[in-house]
Amino acid sequence: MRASSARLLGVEGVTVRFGGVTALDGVSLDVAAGTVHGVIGPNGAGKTTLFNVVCGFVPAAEGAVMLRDKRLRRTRPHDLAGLGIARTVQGLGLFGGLTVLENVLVGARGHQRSSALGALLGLPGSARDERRLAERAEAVLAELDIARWRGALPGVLPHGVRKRVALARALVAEPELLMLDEPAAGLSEVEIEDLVALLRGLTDRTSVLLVEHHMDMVMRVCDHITVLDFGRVIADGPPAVVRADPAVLTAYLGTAG
Amino acid sequence: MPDLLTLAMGGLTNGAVYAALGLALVIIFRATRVVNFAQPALALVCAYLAFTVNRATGGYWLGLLVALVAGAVLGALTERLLIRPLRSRGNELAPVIVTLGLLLVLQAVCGMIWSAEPRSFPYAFDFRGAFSPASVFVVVTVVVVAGAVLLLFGATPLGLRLRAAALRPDVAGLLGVRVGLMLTIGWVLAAVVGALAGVLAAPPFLSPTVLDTVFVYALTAAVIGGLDNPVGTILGGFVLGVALSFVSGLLGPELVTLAALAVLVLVLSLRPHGLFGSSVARRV
Amino acid sequence: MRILALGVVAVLLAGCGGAGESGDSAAGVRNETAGVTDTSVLIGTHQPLTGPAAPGYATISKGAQAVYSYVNDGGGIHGRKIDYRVEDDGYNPTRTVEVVKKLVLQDKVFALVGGLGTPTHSKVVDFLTAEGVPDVLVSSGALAWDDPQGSPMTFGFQVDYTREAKILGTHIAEAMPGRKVGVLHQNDDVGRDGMAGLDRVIKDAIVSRQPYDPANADVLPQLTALRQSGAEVVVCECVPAFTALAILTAARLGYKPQFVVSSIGADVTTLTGLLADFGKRAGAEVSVPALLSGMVGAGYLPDVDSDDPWTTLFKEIHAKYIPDVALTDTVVFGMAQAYTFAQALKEAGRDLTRSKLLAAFESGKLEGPGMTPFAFSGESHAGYTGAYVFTVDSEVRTNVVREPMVTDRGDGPVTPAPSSRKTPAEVALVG
Amino acid sequence: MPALVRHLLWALLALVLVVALSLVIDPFTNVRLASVGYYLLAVAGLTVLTGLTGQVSLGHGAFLFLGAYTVGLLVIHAPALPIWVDLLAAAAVSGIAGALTGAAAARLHGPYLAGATLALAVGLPAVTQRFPELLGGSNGLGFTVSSLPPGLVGVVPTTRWQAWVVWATALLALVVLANLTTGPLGRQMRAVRDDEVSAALAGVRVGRTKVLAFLISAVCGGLAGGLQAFLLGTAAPGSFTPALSLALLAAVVLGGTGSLWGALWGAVALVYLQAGAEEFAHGFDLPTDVANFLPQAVYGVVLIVVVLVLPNGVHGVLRKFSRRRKESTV
Repeated sequence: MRASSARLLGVEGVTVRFGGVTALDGVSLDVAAGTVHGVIGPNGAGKTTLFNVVCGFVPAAEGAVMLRDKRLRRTRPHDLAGLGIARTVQGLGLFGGLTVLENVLVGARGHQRSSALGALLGLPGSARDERRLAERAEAVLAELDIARWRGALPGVLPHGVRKRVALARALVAEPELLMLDEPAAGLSEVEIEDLVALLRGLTDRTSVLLVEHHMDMVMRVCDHITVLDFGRVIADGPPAVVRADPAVLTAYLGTAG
Repeated sequence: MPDLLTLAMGGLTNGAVYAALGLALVIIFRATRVVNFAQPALALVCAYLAFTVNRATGGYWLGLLVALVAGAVLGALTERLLIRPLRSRGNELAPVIVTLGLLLVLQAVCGMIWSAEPRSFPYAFDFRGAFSPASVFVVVTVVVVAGAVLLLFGATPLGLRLRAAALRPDVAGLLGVRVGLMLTIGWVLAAVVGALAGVLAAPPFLSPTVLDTVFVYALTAAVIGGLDNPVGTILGGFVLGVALSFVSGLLGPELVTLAALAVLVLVLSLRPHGLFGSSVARRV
Repeated sequence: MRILALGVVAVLLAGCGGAGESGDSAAGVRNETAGVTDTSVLIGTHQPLTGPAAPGYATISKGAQAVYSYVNDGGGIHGRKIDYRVEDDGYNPTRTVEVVKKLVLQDKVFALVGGLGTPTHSKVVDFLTAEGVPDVLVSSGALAWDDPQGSPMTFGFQVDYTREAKILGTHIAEAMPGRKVGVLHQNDDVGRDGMAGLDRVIKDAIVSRQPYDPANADVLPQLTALRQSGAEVVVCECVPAFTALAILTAARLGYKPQFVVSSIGADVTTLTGLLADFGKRAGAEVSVPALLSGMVGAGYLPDVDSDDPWTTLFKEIHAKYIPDVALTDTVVFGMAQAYTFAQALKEAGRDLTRSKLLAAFESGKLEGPGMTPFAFSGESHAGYTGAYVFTVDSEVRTNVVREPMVTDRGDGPVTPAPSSRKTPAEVALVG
Repeated sequence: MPALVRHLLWALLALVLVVALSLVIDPFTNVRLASVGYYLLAVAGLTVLTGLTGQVSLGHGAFLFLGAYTVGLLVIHAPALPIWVDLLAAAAVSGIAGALTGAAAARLHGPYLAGATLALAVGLPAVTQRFPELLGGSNGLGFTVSSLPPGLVGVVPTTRWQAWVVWATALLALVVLANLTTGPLGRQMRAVRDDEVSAALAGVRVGRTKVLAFLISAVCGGLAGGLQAFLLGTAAPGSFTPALSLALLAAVVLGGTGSLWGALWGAVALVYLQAGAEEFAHGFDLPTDVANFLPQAVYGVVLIVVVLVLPNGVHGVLRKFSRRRKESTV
């Protein structure tokens, strides 16, 4: 187990209500830098809502979200990249009219230095910038082993490759915090093995916060797990601890059964 | 002091026509997410047929009936021949351009058959007086038809299937709803309402371009009211009709189109989906 | 290749003088006989055959074509058949410029005859002047065509809106003294120039001026305002469809003013056609005789109802060439215009040149279908100089109540027109 | 080769071709050639907005209106200014209007945007009625633009010179558009078109991108309108009807949405389809009413057929064809 040093992300007593329904009820969790942190829980436990609060899409009625020691308020989606947060979404949200390489290049947007005017006039600085971004994107494509698809449109690719494209688009931004919404959903066992290895290899550059149903995968990949049920944290700790927690078992059996 | 009552009544009559044509737009938009730019031309063809029947028989009602039947046929043909092939395309622009093309073709056909000269088109009843029987007929007809359409959608099994086919075609199909048929019925319904609007809008003079401005205001009404909300559109039509009549009478007729633009900008900057439109929450 | 390089360099440098400063119109050698052969002469026009202005105007060129066919079947003018090319501009000035450039530069017409509309035609006058193309008998009553210095190629046709309004105003002042007058006018030069004429004569009597926009067919607000102003006389400076709309809307309001309609909107045949259906359904009170009787109108061409020898000729031509088109004042307009042009061609002589055509117009010898003389001379390019005033009786027949009058567009008096006119036999174009 | 150099070379080559073409055609065909030039610019601008960014505008004619009136007013009231200053002013005025429109429209989607822009196309030209003294009311403005450099008077016919100026301006603007479509901005615009939320998550400022697209396409529209005024010497409300806006959008789709080559085919169609259909209609001995309305009917039928049969427009067909040829030669 890696020494979990500084806290990267802190969720402090967050409560979210939709009308009369309390989706999150005083949820707190800490994501340490350089770790993989999993959020699990039965359907409707509030996992996606938690993600949306962190991203600032859903306002918290109470509590705060801290990134390092800065409080996040009213983040607009496009500010996330600037804060060092990258996120994948459940539907993947790939750009259907863009090639794989272009999809990834859009993710590198935050590292673009030249201005819009420069791009319009085709100034040399802009062209250099574009080459630099392309190199960076190619490197990520190679790392995820999808470089051979660079010219293809996402619509024609197998699901597994598409998930990697979405991951590449998030990674190319070189985020401090990578938020993955069900990264294993729809993958084969072999692909999940690859994914686990890949995620473990990322912890030297980024922290990962993921929401996942696939229990086995979560247990193997995560350094730390938070369990939600009915909008409340019912367990929190390393995989071994969480696995042994009777409350977790009850929650899963109760709702599953 | 201008005669506000006369202006209001005149505006209400115009607004009823905007509301009816707007309702036709909304029915199709709800069913197929297509704004039917050919709507004024479909209505125009129907109005010209009514005109021809009127001339031949000297009556009004047979002409109206012919127009409504023609509307149904045209609506079905348009959906089957032009819109259905685009359903799987997933391209927002394709139906816009196809319906625009149809608009041009049908308007041209009307010009070829009936020439560009204006033709007199009778009112259903005596048109004289601030509350003339003809005006009352227009307003009442539109309100009744709008009510019937709402009732059809809201309280009948057919309406339920229409809504299901429009909102969740995949699920509706699994549950045994004939989605294709439902979409055709939606177009037929809309085209019949549109034909009615055309016949109501035609008096006193019919010419190939007569419904163009009516369509612009009908679309404005639908956008103001919310394109997927029939009640909002009908209210939008009436409000717009009265407002524009006041603008024309109090400020000058050249400001009417600018006023429509101003109203639209104001409403949409406050409510991007119209006053009563629902903004479908975007999936994250 | 050298020219190519020159062109590229010139474009790239593109250093040039002020865009609005005149001077570069490279006056090429004028082609005096463009479009003319021994057996034919090619002329062109721009007309709104489609689009918003097509209703009401699309039949003008049909009437003109009928006259040209009649002339051609009679052997043409000096042995030349008239080839009449009609271009549709949809009343869109951009397209007017395009189609006129096509007629001049590509088709190489000898002259432009009867180009229709003020917003449209005003955009090609300078071009036609620069190219030296005769631009005759413009179908618009605007004042701009009468500018022999600035636009020496251009000649008007119909009586201008100001002259006509002066005559109508005089009639109102004399026949309806002391009555309050309201004006319903189109919001362009038709209305503006017309009101200028009214103001010269009956300014003090006018109690309300209501503009209408031709794109907006709802004139209820305007008629409501006129009624409220207490106007007992409503002068309509309108096109026929809006005259009819005004009359119907007044009936709708139960408002019964004396309508006085300028010539462009006083086409009784067209109005009858437009209003015919309402009486059939809603009773005698809104029948055509009830709606139109008493209406005062102006005209400068022989009335379709009259037994004028020109009307007789036009009826013959109509029956032979365009029997399926209703014979309205609009068709007669096109016929009279075409006849006038053919007459000018004849006057220009066998050795036809553009200069000779212009000279024929300025000669002052053109006299014809119109009820008043043309102003044409070296100093004036204005068309008809006056109009007559008629009323509509209870059988929807027109009766002249004021014989043709002439005036100028300034402060000059309104005087009776000379009573003699050439008959078709005297002009003797054919046979 | 850097994109900028490549695009400039293409533009230069195109200009040489246009100049060469202009030397062999008659004066009126030169007018048509110039018309294709300004329509190309307008359609290319609209394809950035509608094709790349996915914002359907039914009111693009409003920007042509602004450009034409700007040039008209400057020619009349500031005759000493050279034409390129007038054109820059036209671009600036319509650019500002485009940015405002874009800001107002950034939250609108699909038919709401379509309705609002259609109202713009209908409403804006009515301003001329409000200020008849300045803007000429419904008659609009008529003027003659003289731009021929003194050295070329009598050497180069006016219409040929006009074709050169129009195309030089249009091609210069197209170089910028080509930089845009092939560069990061174009990529971000297409990303916004495909999925706004994902684009935002990737750091793309969605609202700003949409406004920028509106601004750029409005500048192109304004320049096109200014060039039209330069070419034809007219600016009148009757020229900028909703029919113009709809025709521009139709041209975008006819040519092939989102492609600058498609814009060229669309512009050619705008100019020649109408003209060709008219020749065709009057070539037969048809009843007058039929002949008058035949061009409009033909145009409508072409639109329908192209959308139904060629989903990617004319450019899509050509690309497929050239790709197939390339493959068969390999």
